[in-house]
Amino acid sequence: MTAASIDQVFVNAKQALLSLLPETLRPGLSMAINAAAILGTFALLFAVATLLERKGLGRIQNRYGPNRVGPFGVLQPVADGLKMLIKEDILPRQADRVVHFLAPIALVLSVLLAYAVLPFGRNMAPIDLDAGVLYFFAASAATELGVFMAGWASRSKYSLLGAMRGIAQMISYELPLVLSTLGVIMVTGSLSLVEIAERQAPPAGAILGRWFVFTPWGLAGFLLFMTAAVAEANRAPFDLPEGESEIIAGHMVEYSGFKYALFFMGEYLGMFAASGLAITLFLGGYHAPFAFLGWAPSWFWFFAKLLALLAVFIWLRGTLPRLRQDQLMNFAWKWLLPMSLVNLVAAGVWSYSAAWTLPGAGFVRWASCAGLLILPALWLSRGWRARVGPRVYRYA
Amino acid sequence: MEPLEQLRARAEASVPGAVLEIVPNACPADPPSLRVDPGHALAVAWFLRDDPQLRLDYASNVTGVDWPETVTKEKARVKRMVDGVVKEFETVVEKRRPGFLEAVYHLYSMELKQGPVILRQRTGDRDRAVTVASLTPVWRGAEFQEREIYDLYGIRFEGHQDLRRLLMWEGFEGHPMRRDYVEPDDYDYEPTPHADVLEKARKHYPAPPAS
Amino acid sequence: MNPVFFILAVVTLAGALGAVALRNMVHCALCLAVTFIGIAALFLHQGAQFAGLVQVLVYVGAVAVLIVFAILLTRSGDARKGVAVFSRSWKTGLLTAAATLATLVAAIVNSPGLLREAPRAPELSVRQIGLDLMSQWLLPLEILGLLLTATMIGAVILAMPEKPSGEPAPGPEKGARP
Amino acid sequence: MSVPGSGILKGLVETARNFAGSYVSPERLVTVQYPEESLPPPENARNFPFLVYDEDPDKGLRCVACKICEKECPPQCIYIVAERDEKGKVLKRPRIFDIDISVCMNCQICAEVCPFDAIKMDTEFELSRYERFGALLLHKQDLAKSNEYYRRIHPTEAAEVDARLAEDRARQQAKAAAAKAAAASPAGAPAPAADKTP
Amino acid sequence: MSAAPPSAPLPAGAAIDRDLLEISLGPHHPSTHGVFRMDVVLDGERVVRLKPVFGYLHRNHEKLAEGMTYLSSMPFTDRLDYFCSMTNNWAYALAVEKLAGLQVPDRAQYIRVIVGELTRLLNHACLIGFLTHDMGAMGTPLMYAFREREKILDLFESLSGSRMMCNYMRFGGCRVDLSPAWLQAARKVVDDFPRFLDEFDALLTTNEIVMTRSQGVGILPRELAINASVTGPMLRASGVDYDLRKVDRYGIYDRFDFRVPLGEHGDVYDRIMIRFLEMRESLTILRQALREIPPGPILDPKSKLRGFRPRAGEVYGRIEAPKGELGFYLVSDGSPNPYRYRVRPPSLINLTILEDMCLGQLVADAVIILGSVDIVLGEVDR
Amino acid sequence: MTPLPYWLILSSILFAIGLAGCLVRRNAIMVLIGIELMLNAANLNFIAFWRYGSGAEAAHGIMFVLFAIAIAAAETAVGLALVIALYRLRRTVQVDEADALKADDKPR
Repeated sequence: MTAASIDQVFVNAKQALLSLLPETLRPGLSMAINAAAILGTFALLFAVATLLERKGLGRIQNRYGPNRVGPFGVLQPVADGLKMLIKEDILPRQADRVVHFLAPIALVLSVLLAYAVLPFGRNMAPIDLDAGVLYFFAASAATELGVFMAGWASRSKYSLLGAMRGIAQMISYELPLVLSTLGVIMVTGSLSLVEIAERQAPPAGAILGRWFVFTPWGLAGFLLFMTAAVAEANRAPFDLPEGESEIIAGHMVEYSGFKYALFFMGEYLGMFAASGLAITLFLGGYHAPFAFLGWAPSWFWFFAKLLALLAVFIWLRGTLPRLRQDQLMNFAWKWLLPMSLVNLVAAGVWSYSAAWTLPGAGFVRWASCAGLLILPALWLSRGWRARVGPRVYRYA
Repeated sequence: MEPLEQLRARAEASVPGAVLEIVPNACPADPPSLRVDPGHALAVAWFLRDDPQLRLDYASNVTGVDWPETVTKEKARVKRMVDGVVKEFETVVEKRRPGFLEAVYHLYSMELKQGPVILRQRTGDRDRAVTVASLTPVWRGAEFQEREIYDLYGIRFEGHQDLRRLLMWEGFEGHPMRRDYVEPDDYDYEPTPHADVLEKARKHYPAPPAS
Repeated sequence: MNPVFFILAVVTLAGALGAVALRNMVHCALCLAVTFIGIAALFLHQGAQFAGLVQVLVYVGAVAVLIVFAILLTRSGDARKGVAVFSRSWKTGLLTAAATLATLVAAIVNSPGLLREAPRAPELSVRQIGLDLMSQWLLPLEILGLLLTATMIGAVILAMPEKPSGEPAPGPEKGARP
Repeated sequence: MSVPGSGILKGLVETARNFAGSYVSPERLVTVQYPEESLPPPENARNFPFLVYDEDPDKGLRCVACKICEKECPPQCIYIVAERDEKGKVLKRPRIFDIDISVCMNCQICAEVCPFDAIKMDTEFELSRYERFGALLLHKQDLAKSNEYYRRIHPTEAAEVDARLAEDRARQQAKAAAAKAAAASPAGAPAPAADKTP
Repeated sequence: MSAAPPSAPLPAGAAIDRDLLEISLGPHHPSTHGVFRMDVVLDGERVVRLKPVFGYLHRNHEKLAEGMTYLSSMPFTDRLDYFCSMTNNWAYALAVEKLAGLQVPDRAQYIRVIVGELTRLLNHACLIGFLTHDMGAMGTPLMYAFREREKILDLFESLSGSRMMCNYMRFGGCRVDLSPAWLQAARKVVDDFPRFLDEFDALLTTNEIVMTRSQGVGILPRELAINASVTGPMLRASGVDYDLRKVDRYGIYDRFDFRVPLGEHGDVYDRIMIRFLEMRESLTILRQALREIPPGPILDPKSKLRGFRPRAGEVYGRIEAPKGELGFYLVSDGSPNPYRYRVRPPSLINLTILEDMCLGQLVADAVIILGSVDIVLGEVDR
Repeated sequence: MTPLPYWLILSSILFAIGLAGCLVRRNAIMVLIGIELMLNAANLNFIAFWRYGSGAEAAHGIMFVLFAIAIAAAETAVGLALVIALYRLRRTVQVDEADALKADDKPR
């Protein structure tokens, strides 16, 4: 088998399966296969991720993590899943039954829908939508409603507080999330994720791929995107809707058993989806980092990058405390949003200065772009820096 | 720190009408204490806190002590005329000390790093006249401790803005730290090998439970 | 009639009915979201992909959530027993709506010119829309931008507490260095 | 003022170091995988009390049923009834010696106050039982452990105790011998109460 | 227990008709450090009233102690602040020694200082861990603190036989003498500890999120701190120089060279940092003590285990426990049992001004303010 | 393919429902919901006419919808801000209770 055939093994398998069927059924079945593949892959990845997270957090905290079920604890997700399944499903007496039931479904569904446009490998985007990025944000916009439904329907003060926090946070971070992707869209001139990924292919003969993260605006955009994505996914340090130490589990406090597992799954799937988008937009999509590594299949690179970003998520969670609600809002509106707008300008400067041919133009281009980003960043944080800082203590 | 005698004199001078009594302490490790009548306690407390030489700004420990009524029998020699002759008799005299409750304040000064001055307030008896002055307006730190005394001893603190039970629950009857407090018979049987528990269970239930 | 259209129409109308008729306002808002999604799906069904996605993004992602937020903030989420949900003049309102509906339907049914075959579905790329927006529709776009800015400022001022000085200052400001 | 974000980066480096360190340095990963491995208890470790006997598990108990430990036990978990002979005279050994270790709080005060070195602290801690009541009430026969066992778990302490006891015994024997000698020379002197409880 | 309506009125400025939310944080709440309840009234997320409710762990330790001998109370003091049993023992022993006029030999004094400062180390490290856990740090600092605490507990176990319930001190000295091997192990722990502190430092003290969360939050002004009898690191974080180790010079603390760090702002960050710096000072004390510890007896020969009857009178003995001033007030009538036995628990009294610190802050702040007070419910409820 | 009148009737019904909701409910937020429904009905018409009309390549219909959506979002934001301001003032959002122009005719 050649490298190319391994690369396309899933695509070919699907084609082979489809060719067995009459022509009329093929589009529908193709969709079904795609959906099943996404569901299977990411449900498995969810299981793996919970294990990795617990193991990783354990090691960060100098613990072993789960190591009792199966060799090295690899069957822990199975045990967890079984536990979740056989746990009693508790419905508070005052709860709004229908909404309480629908909330986790709405959440998971809307997150799952977003996967439809992600290119997991070469020719492996379920739908190559012309407005892929727009679709992605549109599909994941409904998660807010899921969180609200859960928080409101439980009729608990804690969950209501969690829902309020969740909605406020998700609305606030949606804007920088979308705006930070605009730079890429501007430079590529396309909303199609497949096209964006293709634009970052390593050019023939070059060693390094042309990932957008290697440009100053791309790096800034990536960091801004990831920050906003962490907040959108309700992960530490922005896990206020859960706020374990303050409002216990926020909107999920009245959920148990499988519904709770669905929320968990929604959180992880959201995290994967955001990571997948970040990979496609900034980290070269399914392309290998170096041209000489191109022999490995494209989907391998996609999932390798996904796991790497997952590790970053876990790492952040293991390190950082949580922000407070007002600080979170201030950060989103007073720093992240202006910075993503500034980043748009930087991306513009970068793409217009591509035509410069003067000697040293490369350096000037870099410096101007970086300056355009760093100075506003410092300026925007001046108020915070005046208020907060390390202190010197005196002794009696 | 000035001597307690002098302190007492100054306090009495500055708070008209206050009568302070020095209560001796049998243990030489700690100084004797000042007893102040509840009527003037607050004024004396303000004086103790704000006097520039004392500055007792820190009420470290506030606690109650229960002194039930005691009857001590003492042998005494009594001279009596018997048949025109003075004779000495040995008799047993019963001394009755009425019971009272006491609130004890250990005061220190953080400003001048001195102390302690021990302030005591006594109630009239243990049933009805159980009110003393709250010193929480002077020392905020006494707030919870006075509540605790109220809870456990039943001393009422006049002037405390939030006098509720602290450790026991609302609706609890009695004051468990009093020396004559008897545990209510709300015994809940649990099979246990512990002998006194079994004994209690036997007393509590008409028929001893099978264990 | 296309079955897809039929299903979507039923979902949309059911959602709309729920949105205006249910007692519990949170249910109304959620039904409204269903309507929005249904309409977006109808847009997609018509081939207006971009408009459909924008519909979801703006209506479901923002408007529905805003409404939900407003319901929570004004504490009108719990339908209290005995409090009238419908206004005193509800009969008049219903009659007006019915009359409007009748007029519109009559007009539609009596317009035979509408019964025409749909042309071939147009191939309208996002790029095309973008270019149009930036050339032909530039002035409206700019005006819209201005309007949105004004709206944002207006909404912030409207929703701002009247006496910001009377409120307890939030933590960080209070803890500024002396 | 450092660059904003540097503190977060420093923290991230620290956790990364700990993450990697937990694989290489045993000092970081202090967890003991308990049922498979367990740390030996230190010599001073104390858990629940036991009764020391010499030679015979019943007759050789050092306990004389003086009830000092019963009185001093803070949670009152010791229950002693002294043995009596047929005439009702108290014998110096316990008929019943129960310790409810579900109540015992491992404070070692019984062992400390015992003037006869009869009660000592065990290091055994795997005492979970399936039955909640009764199973944790240990009786005299459960509590009796040999002096050899004591020497094994607390070697230093046991050596001290043995030396002290040996000394006591020697003194008593000397005393007894002296008394016997005294009794032998003048006639009719009563035997001194050599082993009266202090 | 039914939630009785708090009788205290709402603070001024909080109109009743505003949409207030009354929630009960606790008694089963992840960050109330035990069974502790805060009756909180929120306006949005802002605290407008907060009443601490406790007593869930009340076992009337004081009453129990009145019914048993002086020695029998010693193991119960372990259970007060179960993080710091050594200092609890010390405070009780100190009070009884004052009452009975016992002299503690030099070596025992050194041992007490060593175990006491080790206790301070583990308490402060764990508290910072718990506090950052309340901030949402997923327990990572807590686990690091527990890792170090484990080493100190190993020392305690090999010394006293128990890890947490040490029951180590006796009236007039200590129970067991420490061996050269123990001293060696203690030196190693003390020498390794700064590395952990540096780790903590890198992880927390300049972390932007920690600073943003804790600076300017829960400010306790100096005057209020004194007036409310706040003691310990919390008091010193408000800038009051009052450390009983310096003020009372109990034990042999006048022989050691150490400094008392003072805060300026009195906020949560200062409380974290004061504890950091106190740990460093404790290490210098420990180094000196481990270097200078003399040989000799560890128990006053006059001390009696059985039949201990101190003279009549009353004393108040206090020490600087890690959480603040821990005092024991004893009234003796000359019998084997104390007539009155009172614990002055620093945790409880430091809670007095919890509401003052939390008013106007967000609920997330209330949680970390509570964390920064450093309470242990075993001591609050007794 | 569904004929155009179906689309128009659908949008008419939607419009009528919205209008009814607007007129019948007391709560100001419900009035806003009704307005949203009417706006959506109009959008549906725009798309339908664009799809069935001539010159579908010109994308005018889509443009109308996009602008309408943007304006509707703005309208919602302002409307809800008004509702919240009203609620602050009167502690009610019932439109028939907020019938005076001055604030102080009712106790807060």
